[in-house]
Amino acid sequence: MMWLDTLVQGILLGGLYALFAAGLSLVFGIMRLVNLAHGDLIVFAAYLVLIGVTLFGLSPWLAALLAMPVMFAFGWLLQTAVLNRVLGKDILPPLLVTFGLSVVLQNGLLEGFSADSRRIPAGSLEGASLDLGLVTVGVMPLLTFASAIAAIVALNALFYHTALGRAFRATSDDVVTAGLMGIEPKRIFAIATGIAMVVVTLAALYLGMRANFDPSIGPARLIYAFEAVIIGGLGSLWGTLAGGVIIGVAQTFGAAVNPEWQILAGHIAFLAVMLLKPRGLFPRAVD
Amino acid sequence: MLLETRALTASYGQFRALFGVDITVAAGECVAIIGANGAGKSTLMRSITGVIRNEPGMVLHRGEPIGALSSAEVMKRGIAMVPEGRKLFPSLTVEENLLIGGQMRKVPGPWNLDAVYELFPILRERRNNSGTALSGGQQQMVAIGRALMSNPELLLCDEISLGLAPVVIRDIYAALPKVRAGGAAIVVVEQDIGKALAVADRVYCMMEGRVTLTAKAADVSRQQIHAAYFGEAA
Amino acid sequence: QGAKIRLGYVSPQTGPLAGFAESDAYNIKAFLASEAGKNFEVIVKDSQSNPNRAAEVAKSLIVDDEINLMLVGSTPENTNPVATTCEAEGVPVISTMAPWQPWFIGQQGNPGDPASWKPFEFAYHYFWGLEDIIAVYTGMWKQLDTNGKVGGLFPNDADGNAWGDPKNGLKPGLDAAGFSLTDPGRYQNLSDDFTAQVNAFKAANVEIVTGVVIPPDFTTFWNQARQQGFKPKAVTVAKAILFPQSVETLGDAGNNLSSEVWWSASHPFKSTLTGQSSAELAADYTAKSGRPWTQPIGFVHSLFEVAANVMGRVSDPTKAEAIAEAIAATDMTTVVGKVAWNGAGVPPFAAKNVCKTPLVGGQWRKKDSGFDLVIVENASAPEIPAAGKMEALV
Amino acid sequence: MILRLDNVSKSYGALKVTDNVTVAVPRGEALGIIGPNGAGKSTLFNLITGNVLPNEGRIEFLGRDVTRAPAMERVRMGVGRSFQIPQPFEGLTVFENLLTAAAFGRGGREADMVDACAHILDETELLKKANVVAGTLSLLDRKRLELARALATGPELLLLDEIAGGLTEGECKALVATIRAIHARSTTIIWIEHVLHALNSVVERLLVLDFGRVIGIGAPDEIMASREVREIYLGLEV
Amino acid sequence: MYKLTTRTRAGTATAIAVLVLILAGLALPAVASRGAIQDLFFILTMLTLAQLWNLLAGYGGLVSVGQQAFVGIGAYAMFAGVILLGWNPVWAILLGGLAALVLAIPTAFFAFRLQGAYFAIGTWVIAEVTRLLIAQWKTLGGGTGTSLPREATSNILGTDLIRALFGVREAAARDILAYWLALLLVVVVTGGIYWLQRSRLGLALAAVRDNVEAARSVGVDAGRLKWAVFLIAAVATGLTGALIFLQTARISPDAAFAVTDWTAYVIFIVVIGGIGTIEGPIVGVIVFFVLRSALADYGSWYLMTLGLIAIAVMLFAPKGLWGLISARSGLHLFPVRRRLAGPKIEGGN
Ligand SMILES: Nc1ncnc2c1ncn2[C@@H]1O[C@H](COP(=O)(O)OP(=O)(O)OP(=O)(O)O)[C@@H](O)[C@H]1O
Ligand SMILES: Nc1ncnc2c1ncn2[C@@H]1O[C@H](COP(=O)(O)OP(=O)(O)OP(=O)(O)O)[C@@H](O)[C@H]1O
Ligand SMILES: CC(C)C[C@H](N)C(=O)O
Ligand SMILES: [Mg+2]
Ligand SMILES: [Mg+2]
Repeated sequence: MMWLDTLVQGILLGGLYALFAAGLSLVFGIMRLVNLAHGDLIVFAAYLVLIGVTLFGLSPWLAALLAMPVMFAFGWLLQTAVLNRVLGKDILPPLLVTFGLSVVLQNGLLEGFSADSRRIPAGSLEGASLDLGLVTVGVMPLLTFASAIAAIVALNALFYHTALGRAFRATSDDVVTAGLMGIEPKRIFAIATGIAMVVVTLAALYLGMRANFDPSIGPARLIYAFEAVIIGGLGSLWGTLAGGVIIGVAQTFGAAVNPEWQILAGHIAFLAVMLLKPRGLFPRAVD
Repeated sequence: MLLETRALTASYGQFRALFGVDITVAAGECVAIIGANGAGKSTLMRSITGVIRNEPGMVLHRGEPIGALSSAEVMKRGIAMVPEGRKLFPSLTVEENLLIGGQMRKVPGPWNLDAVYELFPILRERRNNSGTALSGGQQQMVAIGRALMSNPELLLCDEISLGLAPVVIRDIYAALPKVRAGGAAIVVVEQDIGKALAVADRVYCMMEGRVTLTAKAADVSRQQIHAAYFGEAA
Repeated sequence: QGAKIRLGYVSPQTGPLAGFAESDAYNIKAFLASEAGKNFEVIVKDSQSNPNRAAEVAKSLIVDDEINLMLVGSTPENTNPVATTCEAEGVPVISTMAPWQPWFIGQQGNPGDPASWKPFEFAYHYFWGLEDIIAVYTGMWKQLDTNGKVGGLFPNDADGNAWGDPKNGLKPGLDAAGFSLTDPGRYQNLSDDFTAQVNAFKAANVEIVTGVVIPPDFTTFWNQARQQGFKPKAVTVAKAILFPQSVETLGDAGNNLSSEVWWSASHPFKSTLTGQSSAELAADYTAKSGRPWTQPIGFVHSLFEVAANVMGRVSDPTKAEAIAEAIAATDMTTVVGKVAWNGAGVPPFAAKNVCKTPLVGGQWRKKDSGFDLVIVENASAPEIPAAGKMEALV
Repeated sequence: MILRLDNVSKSYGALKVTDNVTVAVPRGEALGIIGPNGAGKSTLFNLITGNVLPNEGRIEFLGRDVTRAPAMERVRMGVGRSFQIPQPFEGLTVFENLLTAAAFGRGGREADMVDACAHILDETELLKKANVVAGTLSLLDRKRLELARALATGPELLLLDEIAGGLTEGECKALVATIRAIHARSTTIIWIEHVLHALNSVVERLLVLDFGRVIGIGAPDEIMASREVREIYLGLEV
Repeated sequence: MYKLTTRTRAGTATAIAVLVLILAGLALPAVASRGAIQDLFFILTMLTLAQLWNLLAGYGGLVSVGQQAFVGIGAYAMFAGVILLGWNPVWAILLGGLAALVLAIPTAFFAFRLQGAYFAIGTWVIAEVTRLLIAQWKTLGGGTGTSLPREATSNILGTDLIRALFGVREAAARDILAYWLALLLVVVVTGGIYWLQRSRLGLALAAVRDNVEAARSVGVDAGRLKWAVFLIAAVATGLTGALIFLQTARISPDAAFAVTDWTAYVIFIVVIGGIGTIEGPIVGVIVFFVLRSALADYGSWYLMTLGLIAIAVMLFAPKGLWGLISARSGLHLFPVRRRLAGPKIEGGN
């Protein structure tokens, strides 16, 4: 009974991590970009949504919907103006650039919004729950999980059933040959980052409704997101969900033993998967 | 002239691989480029298709400088390549590999999915396989079909017989006349001189980054080729 | 007189603790403009909420700026590295805004071995201690009808370890007052899931939740508790609901959450620098900054009061030993209450370095816009008026 | 026998690149390998050097089973190789390329290797360019460097992969002379080459590969005379 | 007949300058203010960390984001030596190096299974795990952290001598000692890396960097080389961590295992200066220190400037500032080229 509850809550927590990780998975999978600013971009998007809610009095959902095209444009610009120019075989330049971006975003937000804890108000939804007999689950975590699945289904449809998705996969396989097919890899990367920013906005909405955020909170979950992506295997979005769930469940079970073990257990699950399968659970034919 | 290179040079880092190469390809023509390993044939193909970027005037397409364009822009002008080593996209199925060849340049022409399947019927059977799960020869067929999907004016084929069984090579070479019949000019890069001469109108021989022989395929003697290949008469 | 007296002040102006520092500029300006402030120069350094950085800037204040006296506040993450540095450097430091246990014990080499604890020569601290928290919290809970079962949320940080310590933390005091504590164990800050704690509390039939929790974690916990059907009668936690902004982020769910109160606009004390009452100080701050008053304002203000007082009495302001002596001899009433290192209410091992200010309990009440902090428990500091009674959550 | 391969096979996915190859090379022999493009010649070298591990079979060097031994161990035992596509250490000078090979392939202090390296450079006509960064070399010099670096490891068995391709006749003659000299010092040589006249002027036996299979091995004259070889290998009718 | 030389004029000049600098550095406490000594301590320790990270990433191709693990474990081992074993802090620093070695072995075993970005993230996770485990070590304060007891800090080996020598207060003597140790460490580490590059191993590292396949084929054991580099860097990073926290005298898991302080800033220093050279980290640390001193009082603006500079340098000078300088001037202060001298050899370069 208690173990079942722990399991269910862990799976739902995994949904949150998967949502954090989905955008990362996209850019990591397509262009091998280790984006250290991903967490800060989520926080940035959360402030954008918050502005919509507090300044214009929109509902969080509508505010997020409106923030999405803004974030898409931001991602496009970021990729075109900065990231495209440092991508290459060497992982260091993008690592340093995104670290720089992370620092700039954090401190820019601090200047703009102060260190106050903020929250996207979700009204009665915050405490609402659903009694499923054996376990009681919160509506909000359930929505988060459902959104993670929806995001992954949508991204998969895009990836596997559209010409754009074909171009994504081809570019990810081989940039040079993709160029020979008339694909401008840099344009593809810009679109991919734009789409990743749309997913980031969705993650930001749930991050902001679930708990407080402030400008410094971004990096804390970044490592879980990376773990989820790597556990899942490069480029596999369902793998990313699986990765998120593995970390989430490991955390709740670890905590059930002793809260000291909560975060440790998540990391140890990651290390264990890496020891057994160094390329993740669902690796691609080629990396 | 459909395609022309003028004093084309290319380098990998500090290493220079081409030293002023001039070649021409007329519309509808079939040209062979032969030469030993490392002569610079593939480098020439990469320079033409914008994989290696050069000064604009080094490559001309219908008289316009395209040497500095990206490979995507070159491709959209109707120059498609079958790269050395086939380079199929492993994440894509056979059919997706074909589709991606045509999705960025949609012009009317003889080639479409059905036409390619007709040219290489085996591909229709394997359409939902991953491209890399095929035999070498079938992969080569996919690579050629993929390039054809954009209905190019010029098809560059880099060592399409490499590592294939003679029967398969026969099948693949049998496809080239059909491609020409569709109106495209062809450049074949080959080490197998016999194969090359059999399909080409003209032949260039390269050695160490330079063109050492230019001739009509019908006229050229083995002596000449040997000299161009190895530097001196045998 | 010649040269001015140099005060060093290390403060987390950026980073997650920046809320503590929001009134720095306001208070320092007021101090320097006051009569007593004329002889002083204040050099402020930003610790960026980073303990490494705090130690570094403390060192640079001592070595490069050659300050006479160090002032520091804002949680053990900030006070401890600065105090340790000052002690090692032989520079006097006045510190506040950290319960004295994590401050004193946390700076000992082996916190687990009381026999090894040593007093400090140059480090002096005024605030309250866990025994005061216990008195205030139990006072509040006794106003309600509960089963006396308390659940604790203690993170693995300086505050959490001190509060959760089975020997020196809340537990013995709660036991003595007739409450029993369920402590599921230390968790890491910024955990995303509190199911384990909720389950443990439910299993133990807990009706009261307490702890020292950072704001995002409290929101996560409180949402999950409600989602999973855990409905305590009282939630009395430190840190998480210190600032009105943090309470506002909880929306309706913030109503009637309770916490200790170390300073408020209704504290009946006056500033020795400006003569303002607490209410006037709070109102002036709000007028000048456009932001609501917060508890740290009074304490930041009081740091400069104490500094002015000490340096006014010292025989030789350039001698560290003389300043330390003057600090030890302090006896004054600041805007946060009486400050005198006379050992009152402090166990012998810390009596030299620790002085306690009054502590009461308050409850956040939702009004039309925002929340009011209403004092509901003042048994241990009756001079601070109570404005209401503790109300149960359910 | 210095080298012995027993039923060695290697596949890349469905493609069998080396198909049940069995061959023994006596100490001091010079063996030539020919075969069409993609026949698996370079792969055979990779199997002998340990850059690629076989799926099946057994490889023996100097009487020791080295089937699974890592590449660097085999180098130290005396297997030296050149790469078909020259792979110099581009950031190092020609001399440093050799020094690295000498210091690690033979094992020893750098200072003791200087004369040996200089001698090899002289023999391979690279001495003039000793202090030139390898990344800037021409193709010809890269091929020379391949040979020189392989020699610097102090090999008992020297594997040469198409080092004459693209050389002029004069250069080719010089190269043949160099290889003969090396062979004369009783170094065993296996040489993959398309330039048959050069190859045949050095080797004692010729091995023909097609589709990963050995389709003939024997004296060069016999092999060159066999119809099968002429058809398969010399696709260009002679 | 033939000779190998690595000497160049710039190299000889550098060697002399370095020697003079070291001697001056040793004597400096006699004249310099405490502030200067402390600034130099900061510069020297950051430089040591930067050289070590450069050894890993620049020479060994191992982009680790987890070096804070070794800083932290080294520092904690030093504290354990002092507090639990009663060692003198100077000896306890050595314990820091040992602890780092012990941690590095399983870390390498695990992380070497991973490539590229996976390796980077893997090392980061290991550092986090180490931090979380140390945070459970209650005897050393758990998540709270702990301080060095005053009897330990006031009894550090050699401080009495320094007090007598320079006539300074105890705290200043401690600074001087720490500074000397930092100077020793940076000289040994930088000198060691330079020596490594001029030894056989240096050739091997360069060869592996250029072409792993070819390196193996001439007998270079790329795997062993990675191990060697990783372990050396770990031990020295552990020693540096211990020294840094001896100077701070206070430790907590968050401070000791801070990814920003001990890895991100270090990467910043190396990459801004120029990776893969000895000069790069030196240039980088100077830039970093100047920025910090000039801007640190501007809080978030300082950090934003730092971030923007990181982005700008990567966009416009991807080889770092030293790369820019040496490309223009052809200058190499620490020459490693082995040149063959003798008949028939062209000048070349
Ligand atoms: N990416 C590269 N980097 C460095 N050098 C290269 C690169 N690609 C090719 N080269 C070198 O450039 C020269 C010409 O190579 P290229 O591939 O053009 O020759 P090729 O005639 O196509 O030979 P092959 O018959 O082997 O395909 C060779 O010496 C080769 O080693
Ligand atoms: N790593 C690999 N993965 C997949 N296929 C490979 C690999 N290496 C080689 N091959 C394939 O194995 C076959 C034999 O290659 P190999 O290089 O041994 O031929 P070769 O006889 O040396 O040819 P060449 O004369 O062109 O040098 C080719 O079809 C090649 O494409
Ligand atoms: C850390 C302290 C300054 C905070 C205090 N414990 C509180 O109640 O908020
Ligand atoms: Mg080629
Ligand atoms: Mg080959």
